[in-house]
Amino acid sequence: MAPQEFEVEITLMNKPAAKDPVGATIQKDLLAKKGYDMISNVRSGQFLRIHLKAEDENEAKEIIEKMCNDLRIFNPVTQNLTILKVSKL
Amino acid sequence: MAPQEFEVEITLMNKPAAKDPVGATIQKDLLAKKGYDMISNVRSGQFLRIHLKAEDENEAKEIIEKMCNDLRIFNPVTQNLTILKVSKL
Amino acid sequence: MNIKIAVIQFPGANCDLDAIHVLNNVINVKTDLVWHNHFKEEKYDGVILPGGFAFGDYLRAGIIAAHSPAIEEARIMLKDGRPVVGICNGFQVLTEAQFLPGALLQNDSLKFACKWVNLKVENNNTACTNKMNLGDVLAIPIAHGEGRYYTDKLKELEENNQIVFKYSTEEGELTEEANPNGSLENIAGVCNLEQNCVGLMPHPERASEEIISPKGTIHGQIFFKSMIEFIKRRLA
Amino acid sequence: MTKVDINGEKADVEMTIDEYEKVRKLLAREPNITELGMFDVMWSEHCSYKSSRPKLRIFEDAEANYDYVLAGPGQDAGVIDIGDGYALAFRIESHNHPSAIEPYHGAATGIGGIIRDILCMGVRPIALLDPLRFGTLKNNPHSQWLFKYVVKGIGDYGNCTGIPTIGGEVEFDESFESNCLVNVACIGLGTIEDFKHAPSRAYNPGDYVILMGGSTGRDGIHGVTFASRTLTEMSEEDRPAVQIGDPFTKKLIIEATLEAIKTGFVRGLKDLGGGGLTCATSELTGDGDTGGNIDLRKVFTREPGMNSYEIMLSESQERMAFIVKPEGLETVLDVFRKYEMSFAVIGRTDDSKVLKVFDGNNIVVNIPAKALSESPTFKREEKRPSYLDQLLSQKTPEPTIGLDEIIYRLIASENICSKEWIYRQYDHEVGVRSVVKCGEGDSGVLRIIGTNKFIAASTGVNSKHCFLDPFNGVKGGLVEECGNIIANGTKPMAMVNCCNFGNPEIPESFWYFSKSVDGMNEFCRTMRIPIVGGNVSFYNEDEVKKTAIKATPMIMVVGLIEGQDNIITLPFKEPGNYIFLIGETKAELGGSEYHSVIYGLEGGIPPKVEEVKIKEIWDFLFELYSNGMIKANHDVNKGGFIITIAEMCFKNKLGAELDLKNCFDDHLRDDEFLFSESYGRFIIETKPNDYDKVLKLAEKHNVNIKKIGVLNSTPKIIIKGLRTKDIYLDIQKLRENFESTIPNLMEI
Ligand SMILES: Nc1ncnc2c1ncn2[C@@H]1O[C@H](COP(=O)(O)OP(=O)(O)O)[C@@H](O)[C@H]1O
Ligand SMILES: [Mg+2]
Repeated sequence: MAPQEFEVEITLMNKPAAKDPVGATIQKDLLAKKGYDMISNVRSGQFLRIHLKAEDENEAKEIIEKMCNDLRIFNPVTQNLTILKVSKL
Repeated sequence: MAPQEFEVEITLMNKPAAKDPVGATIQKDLLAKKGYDMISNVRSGQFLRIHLKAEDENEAKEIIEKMCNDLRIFNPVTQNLTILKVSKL
Repeated sequence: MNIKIAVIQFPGANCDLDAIHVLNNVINVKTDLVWHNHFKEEKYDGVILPGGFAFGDYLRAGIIAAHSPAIEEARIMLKDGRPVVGICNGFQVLTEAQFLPGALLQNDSLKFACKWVNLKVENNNTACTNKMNLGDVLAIPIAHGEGRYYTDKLKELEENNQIVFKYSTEEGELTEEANPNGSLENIAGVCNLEQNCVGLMPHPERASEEIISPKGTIHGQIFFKSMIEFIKRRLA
Repeated sequence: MTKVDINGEKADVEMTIDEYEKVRKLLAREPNITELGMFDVMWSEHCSYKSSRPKLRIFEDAEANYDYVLAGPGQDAGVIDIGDGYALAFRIESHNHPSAIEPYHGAATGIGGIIRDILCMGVRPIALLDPLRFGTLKNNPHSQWLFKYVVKGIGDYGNCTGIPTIGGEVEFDESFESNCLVNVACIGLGTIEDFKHAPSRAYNPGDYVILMGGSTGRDGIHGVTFASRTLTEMSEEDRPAVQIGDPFTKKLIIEATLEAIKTGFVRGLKDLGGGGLTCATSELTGDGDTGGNIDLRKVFTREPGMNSYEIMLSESQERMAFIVKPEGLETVLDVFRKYEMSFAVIGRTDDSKVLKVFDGNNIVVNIPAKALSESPTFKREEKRPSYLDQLLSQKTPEPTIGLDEIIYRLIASENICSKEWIYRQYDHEVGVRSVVKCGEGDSGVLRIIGTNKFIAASTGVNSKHCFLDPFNGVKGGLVEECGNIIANGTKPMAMVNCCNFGNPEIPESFWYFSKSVDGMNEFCRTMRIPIVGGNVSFYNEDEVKKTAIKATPMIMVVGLIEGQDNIITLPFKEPGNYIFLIGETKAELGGSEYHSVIYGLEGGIPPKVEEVKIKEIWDFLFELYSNGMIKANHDVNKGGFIITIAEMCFKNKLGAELDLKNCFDDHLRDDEFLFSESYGRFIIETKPNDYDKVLKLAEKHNVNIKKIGVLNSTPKIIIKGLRTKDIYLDIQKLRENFESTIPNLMEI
């Protein structure tokens, strides 16, 4: 089968047990003060949208995971990598 | 109905004219590393995962939209905001 | 004349004391450090939003501070023509508060940059440049990670003469090498239409005393003296 | 790791069985789990210095022996009186293990920690320094990754808190490849009154105990026991021991703390670092000879369901403990409210000499306040490594390439080249105090606004020299760091150190520590430099290669000077002026950059230090200064004195013509003379008409000095009078080599 074009969306976020000062500050100093007190929690992270060629969805995922490790785009010591979505273009 | 807990995920990404140095740097790093020529494009952005109480999904979405506009969570000069997902917890 | 200036202390501001030092001890104008929630405009002839990392610059530099009550007070000053000045982080706050056009994005290099640069004066009519000459080149340091100026209304800014400073060489040339962060058109500082609101990324308070200036220049003083001059003219 | 059985519950602790027995004896009963955890942490190597304490006792008591020392070793930071009512606090610490696995947050929280140490002396942190060690960068993505993110972590944290990073040092060497070193130093300035208001003791019964700052989470439990082990012993679960830094909250803590102290109602202050609440409460009450009641239900936690063990041992960042006079409680709390800082009044002190911790109505800890600091000590064995003899006997090969080519390569080597890539990322000017900025001189010089005083600081040590000879190597580090501040005209006032070594249970590793401490002690006593603080980091080992890092007893020296005109700077000033080399050059190429860059050798005879000679040179320099005879000064170190001269030429675009005939001993080869790293030497610039006076004063001080050349305005360094042929160096090329190395490696 010829490789196809995929779009993969991933997030890199601090592990749940770790602090997220960015999210906490947005919630406390912005949202809560401006009356958005129905909002109970904000966590922040990095988002990447990547286009690539792969045989199938699985391969696309694998390449992205490998790339993030290889380029040290994230550090498993403090962060989780989540693949939000893999879609064929 | 009692309010329920929702999770909303949003991304903030630079408009093309405002450039995306993070994505561009990852791409440049990929070029220097061998074996990643299947990756054609990388875009980066900010990611926020927000927990809030609302009556229903629609209200949850409305609150978030209003908040993003009111508080300028995104800078319209340089960024696009996307609500990726609204889900009940 | 009893001129009084306020330097706003946002949580996370860190050049506030530096600005206070220069205004009180070098320029010799009475200046108060005011906590952002306590600021009342009516006591002051001008306000400076200093450098630093207001609210950690979390989410985006300047955005959370732009929602501070101090900004509403400053808006009153803006409207009646008193000088409202933003240095570095203060500039970011002023753009996020939409007092000034454009936005400040992450440096092209993705790195924080602390160094002395040269600024060419592009508009000498503003609240902070009236004692300068067009084309003057000032030696003033930068220290920021998000200082890349961007606007989708460049033409408008040019036509309205809202570009105040551009990064240049020592000789005043606007080269790419002279641009430390990838700013559009080398823009380092802008003003509003009325020219009483000025924002810039470089730090004039770090360039106002010979002793801490590598070449002994004190170009930062002209910036603050212009501000005082502007206030005097307004009050006269 | 020891397994213990407490009332049927099994627990793993780091402590030995003997230590466990000691705990039982101290309490006269079995400890419960929380108490055991507290002892375990407080008796860890990191908190208790159990291996190093016996050795560190040889340092003289700085507080007793120097009248200007206000706080010496044992306090959170050393403090000296610099006159005019001002006190200067400073300290250096390591954050090696966290940084080796998470360089960004590891380094950032290292900065966070050292800032807290200074803050809890009651003074404002005004400067940071960062001596670092990594594996070589070339062809090494791992080292590049560590280097890039350590620098970013330090920058982001220091920049955001508004504390300028005014200097540092870095070396790249294979031995640090998996275990990099991130040492961080902070300097604080305040009035002597401020300092007196903030003792790290709760000496008055009835005061309130307040916890202020960030919330307490499960992160970082056992961070200190982690620092007391080698890296591969860690399991995956240990890894969240790396904390996330929050410089914004830290900045607010700084401002809130300083404002609280100004109210006059604070009676004691302690930061929460290693050992968390356990360390803070036990040391406050233990050192204060009081006792206290603490209620853990009051502590604001980040996660639900945290038990007393977790709360007492959490090392969550950005927290401070305050001891506050009862009548001032509301005033102090109002300060915290202004800054919107979270706080909780978690208890009160009493005179029971017992630390009691409650979880609601249940008492969960009940131990004598001083017990936790009564850790046992170990007498470690030491043994000189057998490989040294062979290393020391290595000979310098005959050069097979031209001396000019060697110089071009040396100046481009990772250890000698410009470090601008680092300090551009640091805000080194915030605070408007920086008079001599990064890259402009040998040390960072700050003015004390409102006085005519200036302070200088410099940090570093030569790890390659210490590897071959720790005793002389550490002395050399002191000579160099003192030399750096002296080159700027300031007088050394005090030093702090950070001892980075391998596993102390290995006799060869402990030998390095022991010899370094001996060297430090001997030098400082002879030269009358008080040692006012230190930190020990053991277990720095490359587990894959089974080798320790090169011994790195990091030094930071702080100096003082009055009068702006007395500050000396590095760049050559004027064509026609003379260049002198001060100090004796010996064939000391062991551990030199020349050996390592050109021949890949680590061995040879490293430089020795003779205190008498060093003292004579320093006295001589200060006499030249007081006569206004020095126009520029730069100390000689890595790569030898030609490198020093090249660095001095760059800024004002000057050149130099050197004539070395009769300038060096007959038995020295050209390369030995040019590339020796003999300690204590300086290159100075003087006016031609001071020539006779300079030589006369040198004679008076018994100092070896040679006029070696003249400055000119052509962009060349010409070296004549060698035994081999003359050397012509192009300054532009030297400069390119000097400046491009790190950017080329880091900016692909
Ligand atoms: N890790 C670092 N952080 C900040 N500044 C550094 C660092 N390493 C070196 N520098 C700065 O670079 C300059 C040159 O350093 P170095 O080569 O160690 O000087 P010297 O050889 O005179 O001791 C100094 O200003 C020093 O403070
Ligand atoms: Mg030096």
